[in-house]
Amino acid sequence: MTDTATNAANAANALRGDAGRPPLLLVDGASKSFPGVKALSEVHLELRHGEVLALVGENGAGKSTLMKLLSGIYTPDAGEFFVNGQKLDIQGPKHAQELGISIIHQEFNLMSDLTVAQNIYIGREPRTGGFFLSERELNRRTAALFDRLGLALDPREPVAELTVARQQMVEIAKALSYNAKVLIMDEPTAALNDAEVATLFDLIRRFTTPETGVIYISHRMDELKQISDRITVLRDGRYIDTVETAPTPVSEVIALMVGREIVGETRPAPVETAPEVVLGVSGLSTKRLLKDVSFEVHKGEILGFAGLMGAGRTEVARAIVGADPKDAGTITLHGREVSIGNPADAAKHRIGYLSEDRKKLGVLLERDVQENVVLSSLADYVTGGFVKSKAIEATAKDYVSRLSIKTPSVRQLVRNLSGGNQQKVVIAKWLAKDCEVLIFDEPTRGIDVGAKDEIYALLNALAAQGKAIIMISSELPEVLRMSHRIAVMCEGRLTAILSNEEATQENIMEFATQFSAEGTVAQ
Amino acid sequence: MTTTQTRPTAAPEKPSIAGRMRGRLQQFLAFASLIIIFLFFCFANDRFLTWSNFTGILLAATVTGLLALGTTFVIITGGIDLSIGTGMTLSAVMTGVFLTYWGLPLWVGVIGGILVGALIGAINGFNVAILGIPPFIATLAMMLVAAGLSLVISGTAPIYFKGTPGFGEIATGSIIPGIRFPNGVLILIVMAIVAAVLLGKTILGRYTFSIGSNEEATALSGVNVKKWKIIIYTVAGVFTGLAGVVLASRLSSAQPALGMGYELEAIAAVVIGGTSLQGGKGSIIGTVIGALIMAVLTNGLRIMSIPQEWQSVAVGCVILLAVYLDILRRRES
Amino acid sequence: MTTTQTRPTAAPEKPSIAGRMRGRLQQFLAFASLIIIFLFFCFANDRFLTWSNFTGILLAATVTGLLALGTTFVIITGGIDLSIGTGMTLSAVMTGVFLTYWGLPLWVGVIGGILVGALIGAINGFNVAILGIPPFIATLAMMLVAAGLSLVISGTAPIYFKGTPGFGEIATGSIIPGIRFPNGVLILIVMAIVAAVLLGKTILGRYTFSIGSNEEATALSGVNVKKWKIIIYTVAGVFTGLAGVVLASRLSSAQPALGMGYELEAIAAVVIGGTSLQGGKGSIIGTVIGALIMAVLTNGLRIMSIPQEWQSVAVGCVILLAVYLDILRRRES
Amino acid sequence: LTGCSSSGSTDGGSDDAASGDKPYIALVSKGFQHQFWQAVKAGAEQAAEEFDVDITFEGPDTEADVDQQIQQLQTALDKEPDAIGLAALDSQAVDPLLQQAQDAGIPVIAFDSGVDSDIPVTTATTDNLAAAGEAAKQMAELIGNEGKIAMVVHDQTSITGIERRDGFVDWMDENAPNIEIVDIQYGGGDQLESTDLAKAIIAANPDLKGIYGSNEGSAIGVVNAVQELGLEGKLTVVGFDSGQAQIDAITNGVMAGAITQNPVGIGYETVKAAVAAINGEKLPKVIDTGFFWYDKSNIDSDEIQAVIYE
Ligand SMILES: Nc1ncnc2c1ncn2[C@@H]1O[C@H](COP(=O)(O)OP(=O)(O)OP(=O)(O)O)[C@@H](O)[C@H]1O
Ligand SMILES: Nc1ncnc2c1ncn2[C@@H]1O[C@H](COP(=O)(O)OP(=O)(O)OP(=O)(O)O)[C@@H](O)[C@H]1O
Ligand SMILES: O[C@@H]1[C@@H](O)[C@H](O)OC[C@H]1O
Ligand SMILES: [Mg+2]
Ligand SMILES: [Mg+2]
Repeated sequence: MTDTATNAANAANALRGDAGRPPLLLVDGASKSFPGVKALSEVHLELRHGEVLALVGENGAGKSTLMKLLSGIYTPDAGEFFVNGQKLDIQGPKHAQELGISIIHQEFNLMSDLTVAQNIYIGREPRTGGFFLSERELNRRTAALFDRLGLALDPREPVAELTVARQQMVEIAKALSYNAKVLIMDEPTAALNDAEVATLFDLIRRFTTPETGVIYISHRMDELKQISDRITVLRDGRYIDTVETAPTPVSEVIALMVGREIVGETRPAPVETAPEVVLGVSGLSTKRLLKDVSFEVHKGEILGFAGLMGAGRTEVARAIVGADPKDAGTITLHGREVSIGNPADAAKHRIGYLSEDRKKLGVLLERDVQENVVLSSLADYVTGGFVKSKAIEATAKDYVSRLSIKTPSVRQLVRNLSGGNQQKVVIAKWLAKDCEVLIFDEPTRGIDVGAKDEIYALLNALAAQGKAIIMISSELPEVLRMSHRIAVMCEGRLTAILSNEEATQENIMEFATQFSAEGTVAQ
Repeated sequence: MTTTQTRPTAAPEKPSIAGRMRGRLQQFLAFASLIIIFLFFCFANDRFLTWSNFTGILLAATVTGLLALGTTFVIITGGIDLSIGTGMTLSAVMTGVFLTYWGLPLWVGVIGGILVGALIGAINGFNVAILGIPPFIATLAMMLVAAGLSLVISGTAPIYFKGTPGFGEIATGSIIPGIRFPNGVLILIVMAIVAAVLLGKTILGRYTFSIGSNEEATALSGVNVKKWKIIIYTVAGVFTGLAGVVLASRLSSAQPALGMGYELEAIAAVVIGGTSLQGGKGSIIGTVIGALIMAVLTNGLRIMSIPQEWQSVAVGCVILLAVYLDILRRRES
Repeated sequence: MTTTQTRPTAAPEKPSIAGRMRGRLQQFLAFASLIIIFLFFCFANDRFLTWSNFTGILLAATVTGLLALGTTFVIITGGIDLSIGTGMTLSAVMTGVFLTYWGLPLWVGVIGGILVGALIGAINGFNVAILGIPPFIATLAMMLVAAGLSLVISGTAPIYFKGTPGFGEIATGSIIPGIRFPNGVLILIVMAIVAAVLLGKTILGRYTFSIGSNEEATALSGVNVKKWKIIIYTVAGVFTGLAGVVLASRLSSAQPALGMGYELEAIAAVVIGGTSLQGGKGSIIGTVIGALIMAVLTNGLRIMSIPQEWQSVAVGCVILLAVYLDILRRRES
Repeated sequence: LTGCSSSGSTDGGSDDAASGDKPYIALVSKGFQHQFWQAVKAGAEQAAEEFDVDITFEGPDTEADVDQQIQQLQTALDKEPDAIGLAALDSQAVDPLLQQAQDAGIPVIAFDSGVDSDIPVTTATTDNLAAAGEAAKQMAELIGNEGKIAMVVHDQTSITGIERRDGFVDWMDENAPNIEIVDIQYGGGDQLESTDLAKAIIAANPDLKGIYGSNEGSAIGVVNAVQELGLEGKLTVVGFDSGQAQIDAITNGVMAGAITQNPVGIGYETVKAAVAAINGEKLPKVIDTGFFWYDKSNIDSDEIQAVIYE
């Protein structure tokens, strides 16, 4: 099914579509180059009426670029677009919206100083007299929209105060509010946990009518089965194949993506961890949320942190490294109490924190790859105040190849990397620094299956070297696969620490919802 | 609105009132800085709290205040406008040309002067939005051009409004019967209300915040960012033009060499009022308070006959203190 | 280090050379603006291209140039320094105090003057980094305080360096034997090289860019952002202090009323040189070119006896044009 | 810090003034940062001491700041002084406030340059047009009544700048047909800017014979330019005002000579006249404080030493 014959057949059928009706959306021979990078070459894509088409591919395969062509952000070097057989000449983002194409971008595009409602209806705000805003009507409309979508968000809350996951829900609500024909979702679930994902899928199903269609981009293979009808695979900017989801095993999709076999998920051989406690946290509380959080991380251990959105996992991490003020509690290293007032203190004690918010708190978008890679460890590359640029370049190149970071050079600006590759750069930054305690907050966000395996291998290697690792993740399978023990949080409290053998998705969920029902999603 | 149970952290109703209260309180506290300074001078010198000095302070705040109002919009978009000082001068000079050389009727001349300000703003907007020149450079260039043109057009000499008797009334006359309340201050109050409505209640204000908050995202949402930027700079220009008219009226003349330095004072008022130079955040009431803080401070130090060389030291320190207190307060909340 | 096969897509070697070439070219083109202006004046007036006028232009660029070099660091962090103009004056005045009132040896006095600049910078850094005051406000306050203190300390009178004969040589003497090449220009050249090395080759430079690019991310990466900000503002202060010494040397006196307005000129030079006020981007060579563009422009217009009022119009237009061409060029590439 | 050091008396300040034990005279000048104004202030303080009155002395930052001066005058009026001394930047702009002073019965003494109004009871002033004419006359003599000269003027809009330019130019036009003024440029009285400005003028006109600087900062700028270019003795420099640098330049021959006003006298006469006005005495319409040409030959004379300041 994966041979070129099928390919050709698909392409030939494309314009005609099913049952003689032209497809909802057809991309024909789209190409796009950036300086030094051929992001897309002659890509075909066909979205049928009423279907959810998954678009998969490794980091940097060209998925986001293709979607940006469709949403009018980039102009293609070559290629044509058709909606219902009608050729499109997309002028810009606004024009794309008017043509019925709505998109949720991989990176957030929110105005953080505006409220939720103001964000959703930006450019379409209800007015009186053409010029005056009707704030009441705006909030009413937003509330109605949330009602319809089953989301529990406050229309009047400033977006700056939302967590990443809630911001994602705002993006989703915004895209759905356009009543588009074609809805594009670029990794909408990267920041969501299972419950939110379920709600999102519910929304998607309700959205897809015989007149509409969804293009769904994700690196979470398990989701594809649940939501998509067909799957289109890109590799290195080229169209590879489109398969029906139901009959195709996941391993085959992955093979199409990466061009090789990937070993499936296994639960970790629960390695013997040394009894030596490296990091001790006791009685940690913050004004906003945390109540009396205590736990220990051992030498060579990966401690997973599970919990619902807003449970406080990120806040624990931030409080440990001094990014947020602590109200009470002590941090010990090898049994000795340490005082950490800011992340620089933490770094001095060789505690590193990889943030969940890549764009805002992770990368230096306007600087190049090598500068980002050595940002935390720069002091190691300095003699007498002077930086050793050769050594820096060598290190950066090393990580580019170890993590398969797709970039034309270590001097490429990080802004020009694909989302997943940016994430790899952030990971490299912490791998490059010799930390004793590493806190990884959603480390595999937006990373493709193949690269995930590489990162898991690296984490295991770090643990084997004797480092103490905290891994916060909203993907339960990932937590189960990687952690020696799993800490579960709910509403700012630690509700359980389970060993890997006793942990199951079910009992984790039970501890994660100990105090209340679900968050953003109103059932 | 939803009938289902929600978690306590996401109660949609609550923060709206609490949030508003907090907003009020914040303004109240920024206001508090002003009150403290005001009270200090009241006790320090008994000449300070007289009706004449009080209206004098307000009148002193008028020109900078008007400039600051307009530039608040620009700053909230994340831009800056250095041309307001000399742009004001050019507007004043052109008002002089309209009224004195061309002999146009009073209101035509005044509106003409304001339109000159608007034109300056529109050109700034064009240079920033269409040509993509950084606001600092675009408006710095305009600052120099306007300064030069003011001298060229006026022949490097003041233009006097002798032939237009009513003109002086615009700033210093008093249309409120009974009390001596300068019209200039009334203009400031009215324009502050206009600016507050524009910023808070209209689509222009919404896009001002939106552009300052995330220009790219605003553009991606289909808002014509370039168009709105030009409009916003033009609005700022209208305030500049009006400031020029008021200044000319106060001085009964258009002084072509004046203006340089006013932009810094106006921008300072805006920033002291809590508007962020990073864009996305700001308020008109803050700007008014900022302008008043500056005016009260200057006046109070003069009334106390503090030696002039110490006055600027004192103003510097108080600005630092006022802003620092504001920061402390925000950290608390 | 790993033995696993890597994917073919990552070809890290190639563009590093191409990238460097492009960087060079970009600078060359910014340089081109300068060359065009320079050539224009060469043809427009035959008095322009003389050795004496050439060194005159360079010397005229020295004070602003030094200020601009220091402030480049601050601007790359995303900050701004308005205190450099009057801070320079205070450094000059204190140099006068050290040398004339206290009778300290020449080099001690000079270093003292530079340290005063550094102290001003350090206070700015403290106010920005530790107290969290926005750079615009913190340095505006310092601008006022320094202006006032210069007058207070000097007793509102110039301080003359009569007792220290060698002092005048610092700026206008010539240690290169044979040719008349003012020491002040040498100082500018040496300091430009120092600044370029600091920015390009040291950890300070790295963190300057990192902070300007994303301060929060830099802090979360374990960099002590507060400490580095203080250091960066202090470095800028060193340049301010040095500018004060050179200024005083040129005028053989510390003029306490001077300085206001120099900051805008210096910042303009930085921004014309391609450094972004948003932070994260900038170069020393750009700043030098920016300062030279300003100096050449002013000198050329004066040589041509363009009337003063038209000079500022011309400077404004040329700045706009130069920056616009720069933008066009970048869009091309 | 709360004391009032500008006051000529020991326990000055407006409170005392208000309480009425000593007459209070508010002086609003055109500036305060420059030496010239400090000398005026010194003269005023001397008179204050002598006549036992309180004074305050303030002025705007630059001579372009008409608005700032109006505010200072307004504040001075609000302090209800017994008399006001005013060096107006723009007569017409201050007119409404002068009216207000008159209505309140506060006598106004104009100083430095005249106020174009009937309200001031007297004016203690220099005739700038005549003073500049004298500078022109000296320049013409020094260069032998022919050749090219240039002017560095401190301001193109303020009255003193205009009068010291026009007085000079007019004299040349009328009396020296063989002297050509090739360039007039403005340096804001900023020494550094005036230096670079003068250098550019010299570069553009290699056959220049003389340069005139219209106030202290301008004149020093010209002197610096001549020194930096090593043209001492080759160019005739004529200055205005005094101050240490000009006195030195004249003594060592870089500058041929300069016009000085009598700033201390202006300050002194202003306060003296104010006291007289408070006491209801009659005053002449103009108190001419005079101006003097000084050069190497007479700089040490008592007459000159009395009017120049360091
Ligand atoms: N800047 C902020 N201002 C106000 N509330 C905040 C802020 N950041 C987080 N919160 C709140 O704190 C709570 C905990 O957030 P935190 O990010 O620690 O949760 P988490 O367990 O990491 O979950 P996730 O990252 O999936 O949202 C949430 O309820 C969130 O709304
Ligand atoms: N603006 C740009 N300038 C230069 N190169 C770019 C730019 N945008 C994307 N690229 C490059 O184009 C390629 C495709 O990127 P794209 O973002 O489409 O990947 P993706 O499939 O969405 O990956 P991910 O799963 O990591 O999000 C990458 O190699 C990327 O580095
Ligand atoms: O008359 C004054 C002049 O002598 C001084 O040098 O500058 C200011 C003038 O008003
Ligand atoms: Mg992508
Ligand atoms: Mg989190």
